[in-house]
Amino acid sequence: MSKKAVTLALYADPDEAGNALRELRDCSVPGFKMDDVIIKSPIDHPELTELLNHRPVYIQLFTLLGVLLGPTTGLVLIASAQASFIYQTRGGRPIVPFPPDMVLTYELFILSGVLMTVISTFVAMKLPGNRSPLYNASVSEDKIGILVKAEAQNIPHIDEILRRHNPTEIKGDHSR
Amino acid sequence: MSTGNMDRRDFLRVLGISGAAATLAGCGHTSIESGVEEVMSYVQPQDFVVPGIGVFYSSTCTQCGSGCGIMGKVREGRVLKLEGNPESGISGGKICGLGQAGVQAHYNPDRLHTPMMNIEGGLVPISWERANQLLDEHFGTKSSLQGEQIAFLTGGVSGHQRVVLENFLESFGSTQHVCYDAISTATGRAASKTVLGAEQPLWNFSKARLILSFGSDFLGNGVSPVYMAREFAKFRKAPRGTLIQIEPRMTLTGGNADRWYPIKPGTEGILALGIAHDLLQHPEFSGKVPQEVLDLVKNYDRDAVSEVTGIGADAVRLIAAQLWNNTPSLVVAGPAVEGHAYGFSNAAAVQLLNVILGNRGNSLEGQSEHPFPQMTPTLGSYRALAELHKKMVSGNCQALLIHGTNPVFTSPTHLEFSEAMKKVPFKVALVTHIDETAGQCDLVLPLLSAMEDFGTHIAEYQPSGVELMLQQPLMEKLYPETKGFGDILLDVLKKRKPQEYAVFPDYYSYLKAAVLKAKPVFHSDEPDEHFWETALMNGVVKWEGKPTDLEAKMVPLEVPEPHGLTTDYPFYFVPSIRPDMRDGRHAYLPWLQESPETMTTVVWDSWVEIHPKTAAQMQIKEGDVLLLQSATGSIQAKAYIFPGIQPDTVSMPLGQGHTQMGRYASGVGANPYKILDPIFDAHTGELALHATRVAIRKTGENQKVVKDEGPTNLQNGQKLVATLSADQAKLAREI
Amino acid sequence: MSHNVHGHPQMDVQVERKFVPKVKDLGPDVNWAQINKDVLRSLEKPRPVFWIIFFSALALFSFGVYCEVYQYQNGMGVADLNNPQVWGLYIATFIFWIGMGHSGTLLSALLHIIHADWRKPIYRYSEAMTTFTLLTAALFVMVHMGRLWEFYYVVAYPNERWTWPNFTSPLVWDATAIGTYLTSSLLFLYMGMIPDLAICRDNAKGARRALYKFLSLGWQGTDRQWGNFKVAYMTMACFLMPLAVSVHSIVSTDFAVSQNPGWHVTSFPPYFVLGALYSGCSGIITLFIVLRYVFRFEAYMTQPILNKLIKMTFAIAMVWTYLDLIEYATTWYGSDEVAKADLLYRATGDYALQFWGMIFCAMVMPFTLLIRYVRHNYTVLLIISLILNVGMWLERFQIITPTFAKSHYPWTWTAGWWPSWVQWGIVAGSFGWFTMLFMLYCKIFPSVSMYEVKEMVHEQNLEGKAMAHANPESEQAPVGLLEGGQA
Amino acid sequence: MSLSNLIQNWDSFRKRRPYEDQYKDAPYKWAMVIDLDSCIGCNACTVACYAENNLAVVGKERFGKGQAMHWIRIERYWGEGEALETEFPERGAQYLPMLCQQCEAAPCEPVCPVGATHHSPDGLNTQVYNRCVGSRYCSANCPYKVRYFNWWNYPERAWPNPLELQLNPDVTVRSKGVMEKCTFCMQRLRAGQDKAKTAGRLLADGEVLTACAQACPTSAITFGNLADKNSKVARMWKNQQVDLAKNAQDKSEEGVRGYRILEDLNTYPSIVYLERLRNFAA
Repeated sequence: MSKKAVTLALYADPDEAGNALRELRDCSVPGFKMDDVIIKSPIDHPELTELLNHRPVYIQLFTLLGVLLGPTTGLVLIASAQASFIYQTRGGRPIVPFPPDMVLTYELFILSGVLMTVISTFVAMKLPGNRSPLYNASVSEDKIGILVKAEAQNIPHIDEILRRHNPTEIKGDHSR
Repeated sequence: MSTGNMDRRDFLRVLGISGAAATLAGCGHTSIESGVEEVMSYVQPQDFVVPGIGVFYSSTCTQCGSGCGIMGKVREGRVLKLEGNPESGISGGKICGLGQAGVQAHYNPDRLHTPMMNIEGGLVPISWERANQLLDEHFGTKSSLQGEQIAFLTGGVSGHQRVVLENFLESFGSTQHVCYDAISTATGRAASKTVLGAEQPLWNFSKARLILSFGSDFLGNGVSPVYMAREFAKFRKAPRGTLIQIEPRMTLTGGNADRWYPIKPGTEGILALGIAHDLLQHPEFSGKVPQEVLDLVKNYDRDAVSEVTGIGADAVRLIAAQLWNNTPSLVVAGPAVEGHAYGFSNAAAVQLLNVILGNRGNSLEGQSEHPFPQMTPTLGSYRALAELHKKMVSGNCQALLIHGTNPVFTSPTHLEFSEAMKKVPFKVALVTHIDETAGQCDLVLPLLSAMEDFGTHIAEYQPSGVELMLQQPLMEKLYPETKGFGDILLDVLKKRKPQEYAVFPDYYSYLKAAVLKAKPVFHSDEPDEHFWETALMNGVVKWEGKPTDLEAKMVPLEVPEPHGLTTDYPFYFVPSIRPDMRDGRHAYLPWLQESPETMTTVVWDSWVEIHPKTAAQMQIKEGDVLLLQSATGSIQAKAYIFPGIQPDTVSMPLGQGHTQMGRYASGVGANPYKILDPIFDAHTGELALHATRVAIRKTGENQKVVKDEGPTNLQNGQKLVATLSADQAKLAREI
Repeated sequence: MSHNVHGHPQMDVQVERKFVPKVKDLGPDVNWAQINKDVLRSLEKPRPVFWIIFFSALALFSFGVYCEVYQYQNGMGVADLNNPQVWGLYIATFIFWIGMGHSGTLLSALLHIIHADWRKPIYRYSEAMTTFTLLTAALFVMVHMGRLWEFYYVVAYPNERWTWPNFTSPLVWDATAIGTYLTSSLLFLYMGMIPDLAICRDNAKGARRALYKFLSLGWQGTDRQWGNFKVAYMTMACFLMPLAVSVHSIVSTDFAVSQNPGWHVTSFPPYFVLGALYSGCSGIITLFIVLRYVFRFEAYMTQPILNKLIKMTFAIAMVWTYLDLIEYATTWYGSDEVAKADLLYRATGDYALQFWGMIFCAMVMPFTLLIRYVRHNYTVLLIISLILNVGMWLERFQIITPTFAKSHYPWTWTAGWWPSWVQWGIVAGSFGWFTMLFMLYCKIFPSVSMYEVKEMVHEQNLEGKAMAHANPESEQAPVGLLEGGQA
Repeated sequence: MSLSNLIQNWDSFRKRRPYEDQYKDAPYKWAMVIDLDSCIGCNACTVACYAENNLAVVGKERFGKGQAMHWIRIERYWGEGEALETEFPERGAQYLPMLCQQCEAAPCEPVCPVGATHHSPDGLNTQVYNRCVGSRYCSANCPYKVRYFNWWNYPERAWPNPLELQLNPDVTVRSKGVMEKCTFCMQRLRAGQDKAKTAGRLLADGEVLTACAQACPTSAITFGNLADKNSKVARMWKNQQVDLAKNAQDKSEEGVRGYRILEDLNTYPSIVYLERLRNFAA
């Protein structure tokens, strides 16, 4: 493998960015794949993300895991705690009563669902993490950044494609 | 130990025994028993002391004169709780709230620790040396006091304390044992004596089918409330007896009545005669009733009686019919009947009903004869205080000893007792805590509490035979400077009459010798030690006796109408006696202050009871501070709306309004004694407690009445206290 | 610098159809950089009134702390609580705060799920409100406890004595539900804030930058991050909806499962949830007006959004009113004499003033929201939103105090029981505590979601373009925006 | 371990109480009968309880605030309805000693967040002071309002020296912030049970009494072991046709006067009251 390099183009107009992406997709730069393109934007642009290859999201699987395991474990723990705490006879109610335990199980169902979602999201988003050196603060303001990773020798070619769609700026880190 | 050259007859007199033959026994005592303090580790405890285990010791309750046998739970050397002593025929293992609070009298934070002396108008602590010196000066061998110059003012005293006390007085040639009781029943006793032949006959609740009570609160604060309550409970079992109560203000007993009638204060005698009038209509009486009596009741037909008493004519008929149909019955009279200018006649008229109904020998019998006349309780009266007062004012009284009574607090304003106290050069109070009277004395001696002292007691009311009740210390004394009542008197006596008393190192040995001396009276042939130990263990020595016959007679009497209400004083004033506070001597016990007075549920206070109708007319709300003005004086208290009171009557509980009785009593409520008018029973000279008339004025202030009940005292449809008609109950089948 | 002027419409639109111009929630063509600038400015330079509010709140809070310390030292007796009146203002105010906490997250989640975009400028502070009201409510659990120092007994933690909390107690359900709700709400708030924290990070300096850097976790807005973010955010919203409903239902079981008259009511859970939404919504209106003024958010907190908020509040108020009246009706029609007596007592007894005060504030006052003048005059609206919440507080007082004053047992009824100054002090302190925390939050974190406002502007523009394309002759007249009054 | 416990004893954990013959095999089930026809309202029980159980005297101000600590109180009613029917209480007052009813299905128990109040095997509703966090939910849910909260640090002022020497060492002195209530003199029961156990027998009827029952001058309070069919208390319950596990009693026999207070709330109290009697012919 030859040396990889990165270039970042900033666009003010999402349509232009879209066009740039389309052209990148259709281009035939050797060794370049759409997987190497990363969009950085101040808001979610589903219409741009569509242009990249399908990037699946697995979070809900973890959520499912959470809502299955959390309440089951919780219910078993609660019921065993009730059974072990020998003086639990209260108000004539059964020692392991269903309605209260269901209430608690329900809350645990939600809590574990939420927690699993959050944890898996952070994992999926690779957060916390470091920003790439080519990060530009304007992508959190109003610009759309297209970050392309490619063989160093292909960078000029890619830069050219990117430049064709009126970027406000193109920055490259060719050191890598 | 030997008798020396002591005269045997003297000795028996000394011990309060007459007619019993005995030889002297040794007066040994252990260091624990005689109160010599020793610090012992619980690692190697004394006999009967098991750390962590409570042991019960028998004793006698001294909170009132009923003489209930009690047991003190003692653990790690301190008394924790009192229970009734099942050995005692009076308490039968039961105890009242007042008795329970005895431990608080003992542990009271306001107990007197040291002797005190009045120096320039204030009491200051002194040493026992100084106190003894003062006692010696006045009562020692060099004393010049003689005869009536010395007086001993007490509340009810019985047993050997009374013997020692009177021997003490006798050594001066004085017989001035003045016994004062602010809620004295002297008038009632006198009337009972006249009509029934006994001051206090035995009430056989078990034989009675119906009790008609004229203002007698026998369950709350009569002669022996715990015993009466026990008997009353049996009375209520199958076949259930009926209680009819007639009184101006509902007492605790009235609250238990099957039928309660409010009556205009002072007209009870008239009602009694009205009932008698109705009863004597029965042909069974023809020719058997003295003409005077018939003449007497002649004018008291139902309508006339109804008009005076406020009790409907139908009610009079009904009561008479009930009495007639439920024989034997029992008619009793209480303070509400006695406390009038003609209280004697009033009470006698009530007692007359017993005679007419033939209750004598059934529900009424005489108490058994008494083997120890010297030890019977002295019963207080107001008259005794009034007579003492005269002597004090005239300067005849040079030395006054006071014990177990608080006349400065309980005497009415018009007696000016405090002023009279100033005329007595030497006043000694023997007390466990400073009260208003002790505060005005020259020397105040700290007594052992009832839980620390020895003593013997004999109750006024002896349900069967006679019980000699023993009081023994339940623990070591709390304060080294305190001394037993008997010991103090004995010490003086030892100096004055060494040949008679020097043989007794202390009151304990005196008491033991005396009780052992009485052994033959109890027909015991046990060894002395065994007899004594058993007596202490049981807390009571019983003398078998039989009820005696009563000599009842129908006495003609005159019962005037009470003096009416005037525009200046438009209300009858009825002081009520709380079962726990009595005349106020127990106000320093926090449990009793916090225990709600049952009828009103008020705590820590005084209040004025007003009927709702009257209150509505006068626009008085609960908590309005009222000024009660009598011809004698005025006091303030909060209004409490109370349905159980005759509408022309206002009532206030006695016992509160202390100014100098420790942290729990001082400054609580007001003292109704201070507005009582100078009205006295014509026959006995007793202060008429219920004869005062008052005016009520709103002060405009309203304060919260601190009480247990909430904004409602009705059940509001909840089944809380359900009531069943007695004829539907199947008590005989119950367990 | 605008990037959405050019370009082509993305949507296929049927040409024949005529579009009526829709009321726009935001003004046309809000500049994205300006959004950043406006919001970031709120972190730096609010109006001076901010400091007045903050320090007044701090003073109130300090007094509350004093009262609590006094109570802690001397015992609960200083609150004048007594045998039947065991709860007093503490539990009443606890429910009040829990209720306040409902609208924020619930509305945010609900509106997010149904893609109601107008939530975007106002959801952030609403969620923050939820978090802080929950923290305030949690304070009352502590304040109320007789032995505060043993509070952890309520938590299920393994210990050598094998003691556990009592899982049958509604208080434990409460603790669990509130714990879950607080955790989830906080995560929801935080999750939604990450892109904005990145913006702050990119613009801040010094210590603040370090803080934002730490909190933004290195967010760079990549497509992968956005993709996961959107899914996760929606998933969480789906959890939070039922959670919020369950929380206040569970709070209502504190009362509904008990024996007391006036509490033993089947309709309590929905009644509580609606009451919570009601007070929460009016709380959001209050804060809307305050924030709009204090942080100069006029461009984002617009009249059309406020109008929607008000409409929703009114609707909720009406449902709540219905549930309240139906509760009375069933009690009245039922045969539980004690409950009936209790109801009568509420309306005619010692607390009649509070009862009718509640009826007036919470049932009658919402009708003023129908008046256009009220909706547009922010001062009046502020006062009315506060009155609604006073009404809701009175409602909670109504639930607690009269029931204790007249329950099953006549002997222990109380007449005219009134809380002591300590209770009032702590209640006042709680308002100080909440306001202080909330103001502090708004000063430190962006209280308007920048990225979502951008999304909104983006979509609004797309829509505008589509409309212009479909209906070229109509002018893009942003109707709603022009009526916006100034606070 | 706990899971196997759960599975093995599942049936017993799912049992709802009270049920018929619940205490058939139990050695003890403490219960009471209070005869309202015998109760004279004298307050002896109240003071006995103060003495036995270290109840704090709270003083006038605090009593006035409703912060009294009487585990047993004598209530005095004038009528059954909402207004006095007669001008005067012609049939006397209605006294009611009210103490913890030791309900079998106690409303206070399930609501305690920490399980400080629970049911003991001998049928007592017990309060664990050092577990209590003071949420007062039990008191809020007690229909009889017989639970008393330590609003203040009562020991500070209730027993000035040397009153503290009276304190019963067998009973905890409660500090501020905990709930307390009638225990049926558990310390006495405990000591008695231990003694009996050492001797290898069960407590005899009447061997241990509560302080109130022991003091009561009219013996209106009968205390005993309901599990023992021959105890006086059990015979009285049977005689009065009161069944522990029923919330509506069979009143078929004439003259039966046993009832339990607020029974319709399904609390299954352990105290039976006997209706007060009045001779209405008088």
